Amino acid sequence: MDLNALAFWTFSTLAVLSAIYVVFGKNIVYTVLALVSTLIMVSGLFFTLGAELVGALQILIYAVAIVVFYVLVISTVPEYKGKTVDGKYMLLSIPFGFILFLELAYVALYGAWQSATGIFDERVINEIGNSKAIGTLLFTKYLFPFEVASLILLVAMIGAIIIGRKKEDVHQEA
Amino acid sequence: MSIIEQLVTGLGVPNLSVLIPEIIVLITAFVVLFVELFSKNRTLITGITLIGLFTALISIFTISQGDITLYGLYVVDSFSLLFKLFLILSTIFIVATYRPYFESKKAYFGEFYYLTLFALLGMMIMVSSPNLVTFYIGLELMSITIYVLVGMFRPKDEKYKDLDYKSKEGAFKYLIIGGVGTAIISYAIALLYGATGTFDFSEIAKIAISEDLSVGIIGGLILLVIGLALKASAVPFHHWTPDAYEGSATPIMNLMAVTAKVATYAVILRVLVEAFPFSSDEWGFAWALLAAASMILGNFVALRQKNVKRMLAYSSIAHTGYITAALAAPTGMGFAAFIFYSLVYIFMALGALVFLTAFEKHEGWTNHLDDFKGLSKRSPLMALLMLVFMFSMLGIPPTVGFMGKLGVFLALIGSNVWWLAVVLVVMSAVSAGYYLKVVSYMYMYEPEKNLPSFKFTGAEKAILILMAFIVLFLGIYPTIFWGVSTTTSSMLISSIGG
Amino acid sequence: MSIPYEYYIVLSGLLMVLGLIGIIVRKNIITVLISTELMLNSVNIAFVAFDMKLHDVAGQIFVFFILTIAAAEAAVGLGLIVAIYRLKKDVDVEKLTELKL
Amino acid sequence: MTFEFEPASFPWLTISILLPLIAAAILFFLDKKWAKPISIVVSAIVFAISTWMLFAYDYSSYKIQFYEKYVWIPQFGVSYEVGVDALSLTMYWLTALSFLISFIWSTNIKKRVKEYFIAFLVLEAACIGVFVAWDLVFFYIFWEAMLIPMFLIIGVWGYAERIYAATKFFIYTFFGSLFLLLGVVGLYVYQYFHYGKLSTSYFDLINLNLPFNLEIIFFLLLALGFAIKVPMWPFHTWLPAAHVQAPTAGSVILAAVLLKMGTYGFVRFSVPWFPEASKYFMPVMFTLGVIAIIYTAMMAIAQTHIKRVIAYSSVSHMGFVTLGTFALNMEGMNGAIITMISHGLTSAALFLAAGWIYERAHSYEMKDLGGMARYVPVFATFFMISVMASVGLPGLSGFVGEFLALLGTFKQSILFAALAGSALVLGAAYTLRLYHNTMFVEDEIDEEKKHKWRQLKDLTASEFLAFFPLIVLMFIIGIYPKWWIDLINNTSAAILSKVLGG
Amino acid sequence: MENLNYLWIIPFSPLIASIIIGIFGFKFLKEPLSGIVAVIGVAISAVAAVIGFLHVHEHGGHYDLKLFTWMPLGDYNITVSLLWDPLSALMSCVVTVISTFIFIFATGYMRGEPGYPRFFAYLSLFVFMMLMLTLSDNLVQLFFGWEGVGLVSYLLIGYYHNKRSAVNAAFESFIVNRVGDWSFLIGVLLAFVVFGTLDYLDIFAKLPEAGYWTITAIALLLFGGAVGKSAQIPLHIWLPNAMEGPTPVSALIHAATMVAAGVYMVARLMPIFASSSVALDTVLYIGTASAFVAATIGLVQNDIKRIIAYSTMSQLGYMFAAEGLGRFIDGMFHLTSHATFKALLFLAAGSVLIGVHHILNIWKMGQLRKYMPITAATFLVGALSLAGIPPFAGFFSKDPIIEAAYHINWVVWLFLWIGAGLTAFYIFRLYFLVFEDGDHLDPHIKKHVHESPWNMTMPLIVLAAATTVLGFFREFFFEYLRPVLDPRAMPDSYAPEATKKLMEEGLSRAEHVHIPEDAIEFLIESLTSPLGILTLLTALAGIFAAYLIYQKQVISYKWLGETFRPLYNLFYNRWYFDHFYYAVFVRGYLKLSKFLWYVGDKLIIDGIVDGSGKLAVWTGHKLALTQTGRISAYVLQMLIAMAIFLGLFLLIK
Repeated sequence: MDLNALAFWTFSTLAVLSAIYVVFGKNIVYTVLALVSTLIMVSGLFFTLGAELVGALQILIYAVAIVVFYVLVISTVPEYKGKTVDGKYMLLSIPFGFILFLELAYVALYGAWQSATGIFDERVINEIGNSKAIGTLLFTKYLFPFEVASLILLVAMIGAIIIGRKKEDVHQEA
Repeated sequence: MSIIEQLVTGLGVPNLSVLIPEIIVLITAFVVLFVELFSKNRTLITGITLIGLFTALISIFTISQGDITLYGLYVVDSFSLLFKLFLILSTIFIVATYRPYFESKKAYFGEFYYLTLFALLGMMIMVSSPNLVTFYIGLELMSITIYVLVGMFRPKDEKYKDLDYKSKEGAFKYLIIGGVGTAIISYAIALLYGATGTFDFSEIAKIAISEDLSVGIIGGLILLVIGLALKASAVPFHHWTPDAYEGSATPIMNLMAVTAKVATYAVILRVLVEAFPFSSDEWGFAWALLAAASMILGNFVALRQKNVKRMLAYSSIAHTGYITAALAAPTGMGFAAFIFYSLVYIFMALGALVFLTAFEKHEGWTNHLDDFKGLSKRSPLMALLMLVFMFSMLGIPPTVGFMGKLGVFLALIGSNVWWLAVVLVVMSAVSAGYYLKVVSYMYMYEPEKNLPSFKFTGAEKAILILMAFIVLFLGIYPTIFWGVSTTTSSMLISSIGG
Repeated sequence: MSIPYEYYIVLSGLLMVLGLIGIIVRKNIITVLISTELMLNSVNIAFVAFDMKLHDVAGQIFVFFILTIAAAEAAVGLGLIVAIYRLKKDVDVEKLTELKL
Repeated sequence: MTFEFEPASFPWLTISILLPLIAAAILFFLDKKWAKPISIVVSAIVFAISTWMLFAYDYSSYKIQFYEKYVWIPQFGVSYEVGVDALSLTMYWLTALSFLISFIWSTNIKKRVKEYFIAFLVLEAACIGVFVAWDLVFFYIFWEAMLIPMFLIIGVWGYAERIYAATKFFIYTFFGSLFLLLGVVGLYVYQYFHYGKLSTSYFDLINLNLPFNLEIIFFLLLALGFAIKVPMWPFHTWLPAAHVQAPTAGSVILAAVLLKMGTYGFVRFSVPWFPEASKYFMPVMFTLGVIAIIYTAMMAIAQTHIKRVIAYSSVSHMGFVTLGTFALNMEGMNGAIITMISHGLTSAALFLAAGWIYERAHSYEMKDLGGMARYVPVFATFFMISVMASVGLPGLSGFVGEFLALLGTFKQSILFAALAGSALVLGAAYTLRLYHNTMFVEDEIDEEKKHKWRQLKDLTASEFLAFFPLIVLMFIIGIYPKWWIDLINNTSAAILSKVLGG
Repeated sequence: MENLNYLWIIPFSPLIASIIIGIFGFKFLKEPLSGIVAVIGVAISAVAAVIGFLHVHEHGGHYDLKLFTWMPLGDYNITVSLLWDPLSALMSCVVTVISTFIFIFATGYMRGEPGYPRFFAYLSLFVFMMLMLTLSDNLVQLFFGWEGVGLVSYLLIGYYHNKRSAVNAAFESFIVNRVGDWSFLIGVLLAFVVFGTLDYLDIFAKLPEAGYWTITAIALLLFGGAVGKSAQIPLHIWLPNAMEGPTPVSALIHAATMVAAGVYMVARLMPIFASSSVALDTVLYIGTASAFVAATIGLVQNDIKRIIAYSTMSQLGYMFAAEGLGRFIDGMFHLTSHATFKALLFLAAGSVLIGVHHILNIWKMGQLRKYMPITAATFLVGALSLAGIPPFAGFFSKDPIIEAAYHINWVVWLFLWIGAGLTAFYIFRLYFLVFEDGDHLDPHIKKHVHESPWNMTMPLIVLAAATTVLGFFREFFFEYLRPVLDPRAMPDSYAPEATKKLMEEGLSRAEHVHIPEDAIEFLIESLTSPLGILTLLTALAGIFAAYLIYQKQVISYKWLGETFRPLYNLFYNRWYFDHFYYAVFVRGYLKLSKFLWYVGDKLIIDGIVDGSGKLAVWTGHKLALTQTGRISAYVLQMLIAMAIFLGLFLLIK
């Protein structure tokens, strides 16, 4: 078993375990931490795969920025008292989830995935580096979606502000 | 020359002339955003928005030559222009009803205007996508904006506190289920990407050929269909629809149920036809199942609703069924029927919902059926218009609803999908149960509640009269619309593999 | 490479399903929202794995967009949660059932 | 089958469809006092046109006359296509007459007068359209459009359970119509695939050589739509409900015109389009027809509500039309058409009578009535003549059609004709019972009522004006049916040409 | 043949009178002008009929006047036309002449009635209808008249429509008649299908083409109509109840003319009936049974008009029996004489009723001869005629039937013979109770009883005179009717050779019977032959028995009633026909209808219809349960749907 495989199994096992805690865990703060753990494990997988930029972003945006949001919200919302998991929904969701997983796994394993049709083979990546390749493409071909994505963030920001703000701010006619 | 340079030089400059409508909408949105920051003049904001939309509307006619631009990520063709035209048009009508409604509920926010414009922009991007990335990003811009729009309905008055809460609940449900949908669509895109190595529709089309469809493509296609069904609120992925619709402010429901929905229909057609033209057996059957389920559930559940708003939400689910049923017949006729029905759906749904918007302004109006009692006496013109919309949604000639269903019938029977046609027939008959209820409450009961006398703004009246006129006119003379739909559908087909 | 890329896809599917199950079984709406993050995130693995297999970077760019959207959704969702909490003083998913039938 | 056309020198038919619509639109903006005069004038003009056409129609050969055709939706090959043959013409004329009479009769509508007349005018246009349209989509549009005003007429101006009745009427007939649409679309598609022709014209769709199994399917689809409209047993239950609840003029139109649409459909479409299937289903249709005749006669006699009796009697009479139509011979077809006309007259008259009684006595229940005859002799006489025409007394219109229909049936099946003949007895039983319990046995009513009856005014001028033409026509048809038979003979032959020829 | 076109006056003169009275009667003519118009109308018709009658007598042959085509039926045209031949001429004369007198009587009888013009409008209309029936040359016009007289009969029975009993009787008469008409109409249809024509003469010509059983079927179906119209068993129950109508109506419609229409029809279609022995037998047995049953019922009735009504039914039975025996001319002769004396009896009864203010029960009358001598005398003439006492018409027309029956079928004879005795008994029972001793009259009424005015007595006298002399025209009748009712004397234009052969075969049953046609000869023969004496003695015995029981009261009728209690009950309850019919066809039908309405229409059919509506709403409620409001449930459903959906498509692949 080479290092790569070891990394995969480690990261993936940990990711799944933390994900399971995210789904079933009791303590909400730990849940968020488990999410962070999952995200970090996933980013570890990215690194294993050689996608350093995405891996880094994953940790930066996700594991830090977004999780901070959550922590903030959790801190404003007093600790949740009820049961964390609803048993009667587990009854159906787990078997069917399992079936769906089997189906997805079947698709994943038997899908005739294309390989090596792109231009960024190892030689190219080695030459210019993953980050540069992504950056170039992102700011040329995918510039338009990127701009739209910024719009999305703008909208989300405005939305979060409007929805989250206190009542008194409803403005009057000038 | 490095690879990067090779990449960049091949791209060229974007052809901005075909993007004028989008640019105008975007600029208007930002103008409103900034004006809203400094001025609270509501007339000004409404005015700017409407002027911007009108300009965008007119600018569509300036585009005589379509193009694929933005490095192949954006397509402007007759299909997208047609839908953009109607999306902008319907947005104009919806925006025109914002102010009186929100003022009456004391929930006015300038943000509604530019968020609506952002949503519109998302839809416009969506219908112009030749590529899964554009499609995805447009869809998400629209979705996320609408989550916000639904959730930001916050009447100042204490007596509307439940509306406030309901809007939050609706928005949250929509957000979660929409998020699931987004995840499913992302996953589908991932699978398709893995199976074809590209995001472009035309490239995917070359690989996704029916005879040897790989498991990966099937999985991706079906997940994509599921995701789209979720966004278009087809049963069994419809659950957010009634709740989000009911929770949102009625003009926002209008935006969701009419504009966003039609944009979703358009994108469904575009994705499936352009990306999977040769696997229509699969998605045709998938949509047949979804359509049947939508018709059945939508109509049956609508039958028990007492709240007209919620009834219309279920009715919109049923209409998703009627419209997507045309996809079960993946032929030129089916697509034409799909386009036609999508377009005319705008008018009847808009009419019915603007009607609700106009009435909901009044104190004590709860959209309950009882409020409709004796409406024909208290407001004869409005009742008559609503009657037209109801019969149109029911599909009775000489309203355009009939023409829509006729097209679907033709398509289905032409493709030998008799069973779905029969389901459609039976469910149409079932739907009579609730549409007629509205009419009979308006016309056949005496007024029960003493609501204050109704006042309507000129815009509301004008919109309703216009919509009713269009519904009747197209019902009697659908020729032009059919012509447009048929041409568009044939152009859509001809672009396959091109 | 000893680990086939398919394994990554399977892993992504597993995380996806876990996220789904999370949405279903969780009673706290914050964790429901967290589960959607999990779902969205799982797709990233697939994209990156496919990218590596295809020798392309478009998938990784897509991951950017997914990240953006996840962030946006989280922002809006958390805003909603705060608003709901303010109105209801509760974050139990069972209390979130005024709109039904 | 090839058709000959005689284009209209002037668009009379278009005008008769548009005139009521225009009048309705104008009325919308006028004061309600104009409603009745305008409606009467408009319907009188339409009636005049139709009567003129009745005489101008050249019945010496089978030609579609007063024919107009304009392209409408070229994408589907739909066109605006109107014209008449004798069947259309008589139905059109009957429609025009019924509406004129309804308008003249509707004097004491108090509620929403303007809307009432608007609804009727729209209904008139739709009904005329159904009978003169030759393009299937066009036909279907009228066929369905007619539901809207009728729904409102029953629902708004009806009696206590009007909403239930109106909804039931609407959904039931709508349900059937959709299957009709399915059938029509199916035929259209078949035509497209096998002949490469995009057309919804009657004249194209009639020439499809369908395989037998498809004929059966399409026949059934269309028949469901028509059977509900007729209504045939067992699809009849909407009719009593609708009739009982509808206002008088609504009942008149319902009975005189709307019911004819179903039978018109059978005659116009089912028989010539599906000759083999018609033959195949003849026993079934006969059975249903005979059940309709006998069973609904029994239903009618079990009723105490006078309108319900008349409603059931309509179903019973429609049984004769069914028999005549599916006898698939000239006598039967002529009989079916004449019965349609005659039933239009008699049922209209009977409903007018019922309405008249209600307006005076404020009840439709037999137990509240009785003993009026002495005080209102003219009405009693008219009512009696209508009753007698309804029970098929020779010399009045009812007999002609029933005789021919029975003769046609007899040629196909003695048993069914013999059973159908029982209507002679059963029909007389319930109709006379109706008459007796409303008009006779004065001794059994109390003084108070007698006093009330004594105050009764006989038919007023407008009521007389509405009633009298019906009575005269009953006599005209009954005494000199030759004219009518000559009129429709070639049309019947044309309708049957495929059945008899093939 | 010279021009007989004036014949159209015969039916249309009463029609015009009827229309005039109908339109102007209430406002302008009123009483008595309406009556006068009616009398004039029918009198003109009578004069024309008699002229035409004499014309036929002189020239013979038949004359077919086609008025207009009623309806084209493929190659055949149903026409409205007048067929003037001896048979129709005779019937027209009977109808119009007797009508004239009854009309005159009615102007007196109906005095002061509120619906006076209406009455005469109906009555004139009746004459028109009856003449349409009589003069028709085809089955459809016959049916028109047939139904038309039924309608007028219905209207007139229900003339006193304020009375429930009258209305019910009218209803009953119409319905029962319609049962007959049902059969008749089917017969007409069958005839058309078989022969392709409905004109009598064409049918007669084509008769040999049809098979025996076809002809039998046609004959029987048509006879079904006659059974209804002529009140024969089993469709007889309406006739006694029809007496609810005014007495002139009973005289005209329910005694003299309309009820005889069945007899006329059978004679009219003699070639059809004669071609089938089964049909003739049926006619014979039904006639005989009716004759006997009606006579027995007549024995014990107490209503003056009902007794005469049963006697009418009984006499019609004799006529049918005569026709069934193959002696059609006898039947028609009896029809004529019966029309005369039965009209007389009814009118006399009407006169009595006017005198006693409409008391119908014979047990409440008595000694009326003192007050109403003319009425009593004329009634006596009628009664004697009915009983078959020479020299009155009834003797010459009824006794030959009984004698002929003896030669052809002794069972029939037995019943007819007993019937004759019973007839004599019950009519004299009536006579004695009403006019002679048996003083039960209410003293209040007694004060006012007086003879009727001239316009009522005059018809009585004329009819009595006619009754007295008519019998002696027996031979004239035979000679007159022979060309249409005797195949051997028929002209070829009436029935071709082959048809004649068929008829002769059928009529062979009567060939060996020789009864003198000359009245005097017949009188002598019947007074000398044992059979004739037996018949006559029977009648006399009946009269004598009535005298003993009801005049002298030597034998107590109460004792008789007690002794023969079951028989009495049977007769008194009209052999339970009415009970049976009421139970089965009236109440049973009504109950079944109501049951069907509740179960069939409301429960099952409407249950399915409304049930599907309710089911839809129920489904809606159930399906709405999926919308629980909780996100978990929504996503769970989506998860399940996804799993199934994806699985489905992966499996398909």
